[in-house]
Amino acid sequence: MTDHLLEVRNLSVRFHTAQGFVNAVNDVSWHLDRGETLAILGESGSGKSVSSSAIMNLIDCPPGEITSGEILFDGQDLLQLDNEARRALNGKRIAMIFQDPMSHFNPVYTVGWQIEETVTAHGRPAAQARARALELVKRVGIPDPEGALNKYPHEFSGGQRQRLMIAMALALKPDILIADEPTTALDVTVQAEVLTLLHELQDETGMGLVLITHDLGVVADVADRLVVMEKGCIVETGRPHDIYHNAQHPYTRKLIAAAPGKGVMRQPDPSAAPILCVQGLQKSYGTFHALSGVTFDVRRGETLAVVGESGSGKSTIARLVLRLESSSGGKALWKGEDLLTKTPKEMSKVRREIQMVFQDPTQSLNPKMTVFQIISEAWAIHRDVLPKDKWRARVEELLDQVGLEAGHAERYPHQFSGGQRQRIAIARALALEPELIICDEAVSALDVSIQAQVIELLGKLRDDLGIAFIFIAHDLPVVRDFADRVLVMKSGEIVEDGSVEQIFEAPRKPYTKRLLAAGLDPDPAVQKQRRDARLAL
Amino acid sequence: MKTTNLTAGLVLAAAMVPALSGAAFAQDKGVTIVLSEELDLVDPCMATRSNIGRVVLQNISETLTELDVRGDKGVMPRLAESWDMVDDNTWRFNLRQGVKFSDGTAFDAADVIHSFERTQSDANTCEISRYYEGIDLTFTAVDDNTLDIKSVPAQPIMPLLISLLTIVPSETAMEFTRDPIGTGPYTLAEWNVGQNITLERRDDYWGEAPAVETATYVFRSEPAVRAAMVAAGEADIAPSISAIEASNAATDASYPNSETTYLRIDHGTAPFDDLRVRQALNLAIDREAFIGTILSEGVIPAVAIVPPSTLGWNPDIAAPTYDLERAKELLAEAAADGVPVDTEFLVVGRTGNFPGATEVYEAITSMLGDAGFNARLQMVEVAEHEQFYSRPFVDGTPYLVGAQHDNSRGDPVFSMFFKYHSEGRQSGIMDPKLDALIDSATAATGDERVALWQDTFAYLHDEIASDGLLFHMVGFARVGENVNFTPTIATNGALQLADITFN
Amino acid sequence: MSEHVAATVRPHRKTVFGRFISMLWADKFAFFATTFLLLVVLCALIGPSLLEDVAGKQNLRARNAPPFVLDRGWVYFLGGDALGRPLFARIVVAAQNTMMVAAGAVALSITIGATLGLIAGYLGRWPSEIIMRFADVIMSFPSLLLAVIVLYILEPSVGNLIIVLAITRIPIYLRTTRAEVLEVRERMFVQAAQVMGASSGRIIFRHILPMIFPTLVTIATLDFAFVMLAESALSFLGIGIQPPEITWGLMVSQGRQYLTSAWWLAFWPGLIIILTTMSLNLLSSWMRTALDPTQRWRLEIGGKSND
Amino acid sequence: MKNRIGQRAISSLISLFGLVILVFFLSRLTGDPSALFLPVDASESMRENFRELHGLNDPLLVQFGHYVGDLLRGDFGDSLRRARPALDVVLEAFVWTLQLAAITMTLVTIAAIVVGSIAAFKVGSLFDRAASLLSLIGASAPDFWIAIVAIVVFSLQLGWLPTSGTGTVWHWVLPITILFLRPFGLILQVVRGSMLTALGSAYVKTARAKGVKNNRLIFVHTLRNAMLPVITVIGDQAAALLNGAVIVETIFGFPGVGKLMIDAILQRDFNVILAAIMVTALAIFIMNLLIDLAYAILDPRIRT
Repeated sequence: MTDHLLEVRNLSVRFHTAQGFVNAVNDVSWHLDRGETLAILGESGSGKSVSSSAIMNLIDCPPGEITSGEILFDGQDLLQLDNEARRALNGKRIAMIFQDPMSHFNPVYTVGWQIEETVTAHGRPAAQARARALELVKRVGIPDPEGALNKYPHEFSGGQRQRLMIAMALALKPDILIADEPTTALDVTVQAEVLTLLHELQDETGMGLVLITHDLGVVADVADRLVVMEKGCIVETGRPHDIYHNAQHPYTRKLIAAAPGKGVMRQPDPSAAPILCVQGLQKSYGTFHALSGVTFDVRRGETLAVVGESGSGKSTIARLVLRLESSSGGKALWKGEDLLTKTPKEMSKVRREIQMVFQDPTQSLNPKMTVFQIISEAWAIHRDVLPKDKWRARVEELLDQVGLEAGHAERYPHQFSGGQRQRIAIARALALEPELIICDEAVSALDVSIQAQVIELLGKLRDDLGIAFIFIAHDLPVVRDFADRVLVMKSGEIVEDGSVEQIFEAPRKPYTKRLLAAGLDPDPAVQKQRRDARLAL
Repeated sequence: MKTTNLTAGLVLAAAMVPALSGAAFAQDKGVTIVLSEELDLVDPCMATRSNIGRVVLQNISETLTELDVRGDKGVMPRLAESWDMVDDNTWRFNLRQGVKFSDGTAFDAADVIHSFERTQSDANTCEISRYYEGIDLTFTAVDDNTLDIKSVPAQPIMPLLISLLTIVPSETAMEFTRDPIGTGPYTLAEWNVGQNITLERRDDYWGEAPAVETATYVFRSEPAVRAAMVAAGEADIAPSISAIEASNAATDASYPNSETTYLRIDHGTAPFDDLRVRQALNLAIDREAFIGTILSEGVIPAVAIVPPSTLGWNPDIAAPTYDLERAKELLAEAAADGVPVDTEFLVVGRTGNFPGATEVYEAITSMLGDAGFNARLQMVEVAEHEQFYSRPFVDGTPYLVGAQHDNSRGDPVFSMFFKYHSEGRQSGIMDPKLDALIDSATAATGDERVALWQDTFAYLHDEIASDGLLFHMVGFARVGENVNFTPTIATNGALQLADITFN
Repeated sequence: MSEHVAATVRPHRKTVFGRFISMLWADKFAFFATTFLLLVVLCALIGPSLLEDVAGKQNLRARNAPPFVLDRGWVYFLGGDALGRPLFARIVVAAQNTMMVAAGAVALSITIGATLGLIAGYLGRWPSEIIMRFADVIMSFPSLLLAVIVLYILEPSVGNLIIVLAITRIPIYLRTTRAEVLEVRERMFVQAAQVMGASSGRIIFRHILPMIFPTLVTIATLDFAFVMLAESALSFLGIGIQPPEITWGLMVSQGRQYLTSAWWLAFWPGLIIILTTMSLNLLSSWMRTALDPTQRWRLEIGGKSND
Repeated sequence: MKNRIGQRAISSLISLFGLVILVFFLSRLTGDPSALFLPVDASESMRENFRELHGLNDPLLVQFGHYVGDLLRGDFGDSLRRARPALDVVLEAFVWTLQLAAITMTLVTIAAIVVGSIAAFKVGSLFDRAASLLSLIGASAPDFWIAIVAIVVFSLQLGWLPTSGTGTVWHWVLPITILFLRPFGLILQVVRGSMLTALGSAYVKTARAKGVKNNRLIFVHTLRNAMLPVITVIGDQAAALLNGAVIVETIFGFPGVGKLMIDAILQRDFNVILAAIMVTALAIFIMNLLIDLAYAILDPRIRT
């Protein structure tokens, strides 16, 4: 036997699905020692979360089934224990936090109640639970801890919720904390803070931390050891630094290569004529100003990136320009004509020239329509663009252009992967041969390797077809690789704008600097410097 | 979870309180009577309406005279001890002395006069007044205990007419009362609207004290439930249950309920303006087939619209025998003369008019079809039925109205005008000869009256085939084993608690 | 999931119908429910033409003939009614009216309700307000009064009964449709269509309606049962369908007075109503599972194990 | 919240007024009440008197004007048949209906939640199957049929319960049981479905990771969330019961508003119909407010 704190040995789990059995993880083994941080890296579908779900007894059987292996904790095989014994370990000895703290908190109970429950569920008295909850909420840095205990999850910001989730998990000082994508939905600055907090807490308690992530930057920031997974199998293990510089497996190399933010920065072409001039654009909801007087131009064939944290108003710009919402003031001149005052009929004509690609292709494609129907709908709406007998050929051409096969036209969206779906959405946007495409977080829901491919595709379209882009994103490295110019937004205002090079190399405003400093670098050595620099900031 | 349970328990307990406090059980010497229809009023001047009469008539409110329904003594004294005819137009009634109303006031001629005036008042819609419609009546108090009633035209059956007038004290207001005061052996003790009505026996009743001390009336519209209640001992008397339920010889008895079912024919519309068609209609209905099947054994094929116990009923008239061939022949003859016998017409029946009504009309419709009529059944609810039944008649498709008529008053006069006179509201006949017959019979007395009514019935039935007469109906009562009660022809409209005794 | 998945999706794809059958077979209750319903539909379609005469033929000698006696022929297997008409034949013939009333009322109410709901959900505040107040009025309008009014002014026929029952059910579809539209119209793919310049009509019929259709169908299945029961309740109160028309509800209502003497008069039609409504309920709960991608695996696994 | 109550009250008032107009005029299309109140052989002058007495001779619009005028003074008019204020008649009956509805819905809610939650937790089990099937049978049977069979079996054959009427607690058992069946079947299905969804949600995973026990998981964590869609259905069902359980009331001789309503409709007692509609509509309005309140209590996200 070993003296590891936790050891997963030869674990295999499969699931029943309509297509038969799918092996989620295959013969997976890894271990965790006290005080250590183990990162499990993988893209969606790699099975990186399955082993931890097995540890927590969270796999529903059926449809899941553990076909082999053991999970040793404290010398016991967890898989041999009965449910009650495992329940007694959960929360007390092994705790877990999740990606989306909003949905993982019970929305109808106060956070105080939920933190206390961890304590009382394991037989401690209620009074002790209250004191402990207060102590924890203070520790994770929530302002007004007493008041916070009586608030509900929806009354906190995303970062605060994740801190509270951590507080809840650590209530009984567990030996192991499993964190499943704990920072994925958070803004960069908040992500950095949460990771720092986890790090500190680990130092204080000496717990073992399993960190499940798809982000090399996160790995670089906190991991002691790294396990890389692909398609349910472990392809590589080792120290992050070693792996980053000397990856053995092609998949790992591909992942590292796909990490954005390394390319050559583009230079804007000042000679191009502006096609969209936004002047003093405003939007308020009651007394809240989502957008307070934003002015900028987009030039022909240019990519303008709009960056900022959530709530900065960057998506509002897209929605206002495309008339998905009505504006509260200002102008948006498209080739000299104000889009905001056009009648629906006039607007319908302009819509051909401006298209949009949405964040989540799962949601932006109608699940009841085939790919052919989705793409050709544009011509069904604008009858004069293309005669019906040419639709088929053009759809196939477009599919080819975005890297899909002609045979895909008769399939439904759910039969595609996330990256393929986004390609379909892009093909749809191209169908009307627009001059401007607005991408609202178009790549942020995609895995890194897919993200890189989609960005490459967009870049190719820009170069081949001369399409201008408004590229709304919160992920700075992607912007760095793709944009010509950047607008930095905060609280509904433009803080800074300039060429990519100027923003990334010589930011003028402190906010921009903070934003840049919070970004994680996939190289552990670089990231360590960055972290030190940020803490000094 | 605990709090949820507790709250639920509290809600439950709170809701149960009124239920518990409402408990009422029949005591000794008490009876519970389950009726089919709730009372909406208890005013004595509405006592001719059967659901009200069953509770009020002769129990709370009495009349001057009373028709003997158990024997054949005719009109008997009640609050009047005796009467005689002073002249053709005037009757003198000698009132019973020492009678007190339940509020303690004494009964005298002024009360009778007030009672009559009350029925005639415009301030209410007393139903009794319809029996005095078209008659000019003058009530005069000769003294406290003697009353003269003068009528124009003469009313040979004045003692019978006056048996319908319920007596209230002269203090009673003109509008409907909810606290009826009467001279009867019982007073209204409690009225829980929707649930029950309780009558209590009076100690100062002028006559013999009845055996029943309290009577509780409850109301259930479902016949099966009424029968079940007596069987389960929850009620003592269910005056009306369905024939199907009446299977227990020990408790269930049938009685002629004074109802007569018939198909009203509009003699004015084709094809029923032809006598042969009307005769064919009667021949085509196999009345015997219904007896003991859909309808109970006790029903009698009707030859008149009033039951056999009525004055002037003609024993010589025979119900038409079922003769399908003859019916077809008659129709063929009529058709040959150009009568449009194949015109489609409706058989309009009223849902729930009597137990098995739908089946009866379904069967009749199919029998008519067999004879070559083009009949279509249409079952309607009460308000619609009224549209078809009363003048002005509905235009469009010709129709027959299946209806049930109740006359337990002992004289045809209460039926004939309305059903057969040219001006009668439900009459489908315009026949001067018939009008004359009805008028003269109405004015006649004694044997002459009997003879004239008999002639009228013979004319109606044999000569003009006035209606599709069907059956004199029977009702079924279930009486619990603790009590003794024999239903009579009057039970439909009155249920004297004094007739009930205990075993 | 990575790019290769699409290629491996369902290598031997079954036809839609085949998948449907195997998912149905996976839930035995739903399978038998569907079989039973098909039988009922068959009765409704061809029953009257086969047995109408037998069902209407009175035979007082076979009055209340007990069931399970074959002396009078197979149509009397379930016994005879109060006029001696064979119950079996009557049940088969009554299926047509019963189904027509239920299907008619459901179809009418779903059409009107969904249309109004789409308008209320998609168009602005005012049409929505007016339509919702209209729904409130219908909701609190006593259905019995409605029945009396319609059947009095018009006349008690299958068509008019359909109108009465349909009106009372409109708000259900209206409210559901509106709520769903309010949700669906915020979905990304609707905005995507807007960005392309799609008209309101196109968005409603191509994008929104197909999304809410499964919900409406599920409700309609349940409502079908409800309408059948409501129709029988109206018959009980004497304001529904009237003889000589027959429906199962009317048969139960007419047979109830014989419950103690000839139970079979009300029992068989009652049983058929129960079986039909239950089948619809089972089918509807199966549909809830089958139409929900997150629950569907339950049926698909079941289907597999029976392959 | 206050604002919402106000808005609701106004829109309910508009609906109610629309309802009154509709019922007032439509019901008057269904025939002359004098024909029903007076015996068939009553004379024309009696009818005339009756119509005059109840103002039925005026033009419809004048009648409506009088009605609304009286209504604004709080006078709902008199019942044509009972010679009493229509409102009194309705309120008397409504007390019974309210009790019946309250008890039934309380029992239904408790039973449906407990059984539905357990069925959802053990989805596909024998318990789940049996609960669904039995509740479906109960919900699918015509209620008048069950009612009469129940009387025959439990009152006549077994003698356990009184056949009908009011009086003791036992009198309530059969009517409530019959009324119980349909909403129970329906709400059970909704609870089950809603619980299934809730059991699959992320916070349940969190609770399991915290080591929360199963009972607590079902009844504390999941149920409160799952209740939100259930409450709407409970509201709809309760509204139906508040409108009166015509059939059960008719068979069991229960003096509730359903029986009153059908009688008033068949007798064309217009004032009673209108008063009954307004009283039940008000009750349903109050109940909807309570449901809003319940929403706010159950779900803190709605409160703001």
